[in-house]
Amino acid sequence: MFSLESLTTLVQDWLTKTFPPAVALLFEFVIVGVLAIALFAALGLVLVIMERKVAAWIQIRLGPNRVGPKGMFQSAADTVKLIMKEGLTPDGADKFLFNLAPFIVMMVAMLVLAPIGFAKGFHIWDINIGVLYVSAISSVSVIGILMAGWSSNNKYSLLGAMRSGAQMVSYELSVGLSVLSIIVLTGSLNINDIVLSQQNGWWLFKAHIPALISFVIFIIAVTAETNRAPFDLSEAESELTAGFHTEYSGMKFALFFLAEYINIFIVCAIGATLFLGGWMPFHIGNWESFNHIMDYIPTFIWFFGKTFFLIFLIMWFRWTFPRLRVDQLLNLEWKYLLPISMVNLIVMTLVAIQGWHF
Amino acid sequence: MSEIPLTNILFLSTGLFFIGVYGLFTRRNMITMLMSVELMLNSVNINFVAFNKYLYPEKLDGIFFSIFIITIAAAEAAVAIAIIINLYRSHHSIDVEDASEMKY
Amino acid sequence: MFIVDYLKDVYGAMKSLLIGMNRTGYYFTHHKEIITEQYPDNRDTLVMADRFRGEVVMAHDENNEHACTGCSACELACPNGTIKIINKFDISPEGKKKKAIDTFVYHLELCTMCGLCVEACPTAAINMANTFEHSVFNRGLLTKRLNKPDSKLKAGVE
Amino acid sequence: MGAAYLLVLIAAAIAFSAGGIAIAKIFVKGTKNPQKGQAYECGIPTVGSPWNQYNVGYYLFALIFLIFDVELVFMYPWAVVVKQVGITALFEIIVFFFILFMGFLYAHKKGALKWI
Amino acid sequence: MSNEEIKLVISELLPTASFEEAGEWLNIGIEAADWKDAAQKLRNCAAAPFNFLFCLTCVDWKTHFTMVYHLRSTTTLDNIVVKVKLDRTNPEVMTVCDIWRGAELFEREVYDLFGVIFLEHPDLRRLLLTDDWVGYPLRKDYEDPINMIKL
Amino acid sequence: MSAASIIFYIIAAFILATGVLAVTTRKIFRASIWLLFSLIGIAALYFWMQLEFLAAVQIIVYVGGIVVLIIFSIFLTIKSGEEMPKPVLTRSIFAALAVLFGTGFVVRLISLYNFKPTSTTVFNLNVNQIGMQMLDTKNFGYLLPFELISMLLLAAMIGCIVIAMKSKDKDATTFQNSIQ
Amino acid sequence: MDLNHSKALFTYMSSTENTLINEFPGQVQEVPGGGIVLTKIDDLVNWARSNSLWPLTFATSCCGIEYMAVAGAKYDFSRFGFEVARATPRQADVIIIAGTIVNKMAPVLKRLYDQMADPKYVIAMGACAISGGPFFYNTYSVVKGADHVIPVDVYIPGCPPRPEALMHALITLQDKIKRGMTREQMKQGL
Amino acid sequence: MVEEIGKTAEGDLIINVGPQHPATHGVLHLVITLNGETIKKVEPHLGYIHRSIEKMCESLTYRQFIYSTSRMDYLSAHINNHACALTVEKGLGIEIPARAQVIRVLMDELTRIASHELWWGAMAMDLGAFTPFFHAFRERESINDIMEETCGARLTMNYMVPGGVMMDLHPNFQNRVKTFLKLYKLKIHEYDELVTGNIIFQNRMKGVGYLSKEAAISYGVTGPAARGSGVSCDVRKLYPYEIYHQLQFDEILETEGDSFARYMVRLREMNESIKIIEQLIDNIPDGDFQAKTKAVLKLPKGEFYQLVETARGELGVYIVSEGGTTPYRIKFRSPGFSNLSCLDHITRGGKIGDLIASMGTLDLVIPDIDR
Ligand code: SF4
Ligand code: SF4
Ligand code: SF4
Repeated sequence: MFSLESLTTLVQDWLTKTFPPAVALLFEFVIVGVLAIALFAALGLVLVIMERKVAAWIQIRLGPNRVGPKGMFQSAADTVKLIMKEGLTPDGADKFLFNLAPFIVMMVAMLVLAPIGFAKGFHIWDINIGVLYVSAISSVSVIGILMAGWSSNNKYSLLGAMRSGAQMVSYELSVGLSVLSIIVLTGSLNINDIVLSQQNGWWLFKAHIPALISFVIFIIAVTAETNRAPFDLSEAESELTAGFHTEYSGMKFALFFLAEYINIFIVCAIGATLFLGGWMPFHIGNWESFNHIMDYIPTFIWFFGKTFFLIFLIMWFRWTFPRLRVDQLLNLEWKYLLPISMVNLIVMTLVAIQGWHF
Repeated sequence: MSEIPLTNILFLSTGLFFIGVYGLFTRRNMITMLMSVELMLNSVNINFVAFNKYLYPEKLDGIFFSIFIITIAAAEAAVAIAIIINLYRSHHSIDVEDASEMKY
Repeated sequence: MFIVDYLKDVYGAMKSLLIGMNRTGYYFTHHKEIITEQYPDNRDTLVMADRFRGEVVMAHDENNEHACTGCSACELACPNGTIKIINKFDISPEGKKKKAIDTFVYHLELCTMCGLCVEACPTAAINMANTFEHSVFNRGLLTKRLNKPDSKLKAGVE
Repeated sequence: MGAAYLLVLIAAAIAFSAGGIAIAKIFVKGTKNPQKGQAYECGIPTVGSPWNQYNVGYYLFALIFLIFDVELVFMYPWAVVVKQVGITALFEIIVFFFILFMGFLYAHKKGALKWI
Repeated sequence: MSNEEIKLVISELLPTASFEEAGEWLNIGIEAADWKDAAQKLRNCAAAPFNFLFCLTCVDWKTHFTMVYHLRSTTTLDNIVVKVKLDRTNPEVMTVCDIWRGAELFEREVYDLFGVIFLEHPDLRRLLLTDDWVGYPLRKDYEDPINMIKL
Repeated sequence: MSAASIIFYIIAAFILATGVLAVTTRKIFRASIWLLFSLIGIAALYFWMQLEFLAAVQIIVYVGGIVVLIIFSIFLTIKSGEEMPKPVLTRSIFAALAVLFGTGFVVRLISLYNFKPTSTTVFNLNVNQIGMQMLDTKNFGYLLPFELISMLLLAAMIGCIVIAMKSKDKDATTFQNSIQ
Repeated sequence: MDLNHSKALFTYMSSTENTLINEFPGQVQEVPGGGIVLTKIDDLVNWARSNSLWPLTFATSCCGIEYMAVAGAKYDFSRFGFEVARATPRQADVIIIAGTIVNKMAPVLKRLYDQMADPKYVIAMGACAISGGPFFYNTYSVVKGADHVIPVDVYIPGCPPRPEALMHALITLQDKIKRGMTREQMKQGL
Repeated sequence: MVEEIGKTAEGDLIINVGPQHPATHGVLHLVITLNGETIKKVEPHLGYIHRSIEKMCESLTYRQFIYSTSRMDYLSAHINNHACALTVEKGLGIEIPARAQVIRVLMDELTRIASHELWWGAMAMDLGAFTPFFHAFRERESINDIMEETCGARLTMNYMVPGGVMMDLHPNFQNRVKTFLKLYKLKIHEYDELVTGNIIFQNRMKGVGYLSKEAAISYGVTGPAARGSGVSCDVRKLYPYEIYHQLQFDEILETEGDSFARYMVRLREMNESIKIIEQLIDNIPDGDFQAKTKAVLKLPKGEFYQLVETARGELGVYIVSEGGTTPYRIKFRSPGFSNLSCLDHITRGGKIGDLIASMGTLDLVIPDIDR
């Protein structure tokens, strides 16, 4: 299987050989930091343009096509503009928290990257509670939003922030339960283990209908958790103008904007890992020859391919559905998602114990 | 990590505990008092975990206790907040001193 | 049965959502449905409707002659004072004084493109052109003079 | 020690955000006017402060979901060992869920999960 | 019903009303003092309950104001026009917004543009113009040299 | 000093500093944010001790749940923009003295006591162990507490609903009246 | 044309600072010794700004419909990257005054403009926004041109202007921004 | 403003929605008193686009004033112009040629479809679905093209003049309309797929913004908003003008009275308009498109009132003439004004989201309300 492991070990070896351990470690850290920032920037640029193109095509129009070849530099232009735009702080705001909030959101987005396996043997920190870690850290971002909403001293922001607080706390449950239904099968929280357990097929296919149900629930719930339409109540444009980031401008707004996309990427990466086998190529049982052909495609392409597919799915939702109302949003959670995923988890447990999956 | 002796961690938890105590003494607002209590609970948690880790590394009881404490803290916070809100609705204040004059 | 109803609910909801996604998915994949006209690139091929009212112009022929007699009918017909006719008195070769147009002031910034002036003009001196690229950076440039400098009244127009 | 990477990531996040904000601070000089700092509310001066006591309709939801959240935490260790423990684990979770469900039904019956 | 029939019905209902044939609909003149009472009666008229106030306006006749109420009965589809003459110096009339709820905004508009005071109106404020506006622009003698550029 | 111990001191300082701020700041929303940081610091401490599971639980429950709830209750009950009244001076002095005395006492006690590990096995926490022990009914099994906890949470939930709904009904009716 | 301020507007304007003529906002400050690098960066910044003009959703009347048509599929100003219409002025770059501005609205418009973060641009779309247009004469409540309230960069005559006309205006504005022109330079330059 | 703070109970939040707000489609300013997210009171503040059209018309001649009415309810500009032209004709007592009548009706119905289409897109956008907006504009643009070709403008046509229409139909007109009908038939089912059938949409609309029949009458609500409550109020049926009495079409009535009923009325009304157009498009009589009128029109002394059905409801034009060339007093009874007055009634006790949904189904055009 093609992997980036050799590359990382190569770099590591070279570093440890040429420098004293402390310096080598420092270099490693620097490399990790730079890579993370680069990934952030790249993801921001790609996802924004992707969203706009998807939206445009669905809406029978062309979308950005004049800045750079086929409009590919559109998001770059936006970024530079946002950086070079004045960052306002309202007079009435709690200045400290107002300026802190984007950092919190950003840090959360960055921290969640740690355990994700981008390719075979290519992750920042192979933490043994990977999935739990992700859901734990991502629950911090609600604080960033509450902070932003409250400190802006703006009614729209506050309303938006509180909506998002209630929403994120409650949808964490369904995310958790649907994640659990895969954990039950793999018996490990480690992301690498989860990927390896899909050696002979992805869980989505291996575990029949329960997996499909939990996949659907997962997608719905993460869409809600990332505050994406049709659950974008915290920034519902037609109700609260821009929700919790009404008062943000320039780079601080860009950070929220970016963090939203990074969060989408992360939840989709987790979804891809759990249900679609992460970087694992498409394998079918013991069809050795088929599996070999699949192995020729590099693992990171598999990973990004799956992740982007899920991201596309979420974008597709956004440009298709109307927005829910706040109470309906919470009703959906407790009336449908929660009971279904509870029952589904029990079924899944049965499947796991009886070994009914492939 | 081994260079940090257990006592240092205990100092930390002591400090945190007394910060909580200070808050509990000086604050009159129920929510802030609740916050102080959370701090104290956390310092206890640190103790449990640290003792478990340093003194009884083959067991897990300290971890379990701290998990239970976290759970109970959550339940306590939920009930406390429900009470506070209820109190606010009837008295329009969440000041303990106002609440102590409550007539039953 | 409660459970059956519940499941039916879920099924119906999922179905309606999938129908919607099918529709948008169709458009996402069928780019021939895109109806965008790329304006600045299609300028050469862009055909305006011939009746489109873009601005009031006064037709001048190759001799720099127009048909406006300066009768002010358009000024009166215009609902919002867009047109100001400033007249002068020409001395005709026979020595008679004759009213003629000096300046036809046209405030493009006020004009509502209603076409009443064109309707009112007895000599069809003015008409609506279908140009539309008028944007400017200075509001003063929008006040126009429609009769070209040194233009004359066409012979035979009364 | 993997946790050090977390610090690296935090540092990267701070560098990234602070860098961006700093550029605008240094290079862009905004105009000042008294309106600019006021809260935006559709172009109308705001009435009253948002930092006021305010009825949150959904605190009860948050309350209930917090408790569910805590229960969820217990299920992670459970989920990991399901396969090893076997059928007892299934009974465990059924009992667990049953208790949860009781609370759930109670809340539903009381109308706590209905919007005010 | 034809205008004649409505006239019969209404003259029975409101003996003091005067009638006038102008335009296609029956015009009824009512004294300002009687108006509230008459409105109530028209609203509850058995033959044709005039339950739909579709237009309410005022005309400045330089000597006096006339309030014009266009009423319709949604059961018989008859329209009538009620005119109430008001003093120009002190235009006051009872509100009818408790009879036809839609009148509330209409009356505020008339107050705003003509300065007619509607007694007992729950919320008589300017509707269209700013609160500190001086004068009532739809009066014929309204002069505003700053805002109005005369053609 | 190794990197690990430096990190420990940083974390400890962070926890204590934000803790102090949480109990002294007079803006209540900020107090809750400081509390949040303090709790995150404790989670970081758990990470540092390589108790990842516990750290995650700490974050999920405290940050994702309790602090959000506290913030909500702040919105509900307090004019969050106002500063809280200064504590009475005598009382704060008294409290500070008591706290200093208590801290000193305990710190001395701790430093005098010599803690000895009972065994030399390297402590290593993994979720598997926790799960096994949690579902164990034999020696040192936590099955009963586990079920009890769920009962406790059920009780808490019902309690919350009973308490909170009582006032809500009243509210709802007054609101109904007000719109009629 | 005589410029008449309405009373309400006048009091409003005199109560706040008159920002009608101010420095070109969002200017990149001169750094001594910047030289060629700085001009390149300047170019980059101007390029970015011109290609990412996010409009404020501000439409008061009929012209707003044509503005919507430009947003619509047939004309689609997203091709230029303008489709990110922001509802809050903090994040918007250009305010397209699509419709009549009346005296009651003028303070609102002014406040919205003031609340926008620099750099910001203004497009007056339609006769009403330029001069009061159809409501210039004999009306008591219409502001005779939005430039009495806020400075305007581009004027588009028409009632309403065609969608293409708005696009033409946006392109010319883009062009000027790309060349790094200030508002005053634009006024003189054409 | 100050007393407003005093009036509200503790815990209430006063929020301004508008004048610059994406959901108000213009410059409506609503002051909402919220308790939590529940609406306790909605108070509309108007006048942010009050352009004094009524005063202005007093100084315009009867030929001139029509243009300003297309700026009132700009989405049904033709119908507004039509109403004015009819009133003037009523005053003058002219008979309009049959061809002009048919052209007018055709234009009216096309405008109605265009207006409803825009409303449909905007409505969906209010609820957070952006795509329908673009799809609605596809059909709307083709109507706009037809308009532009014949009338010379896309939005504010000023095509109706006293005595008929300004210009004859463009030779392409019939073909264009037929192409449009084909396109419409092809695409109309997508409206159901994308929006009407969508479960989220239905949940947001059903049972929201309830307006009873009595309340609708009392508030003076007309048009589709009232027909959604079962009030029969289609002027085309009740007080037919032009050739409407000869045409086959139904008055759409729904009885639920909620937002969804109002939504369905509009959707079904589009089909009725299509029906009318189909009846007329092949039967446009030959003849004059304009009756001969004098150059300067003078209405006799008297009062003239004409009702028409715009896309939003009943538009009344009330002209008081003193016999001069300009009206003495002119009053537009705009449908939006009355429809707006019930906003507080139908949204009380709902959520902010409901307010948006209910307001959307009232289909307010603010310049129509403010004039
Ligand atoms: S088109 Fe209309 S507004 Fe323009 S000049 Fe002619 S009459 Fe006046
Ligand atoms: S353009 Fe026509 S109407 Fe106007 S002044 Fe000249 S001749 Fe007369
Ligand atoms: S310029 Fe014309 S179309 Fe534009 S807002 Fe004014 S009246 Fe309406």
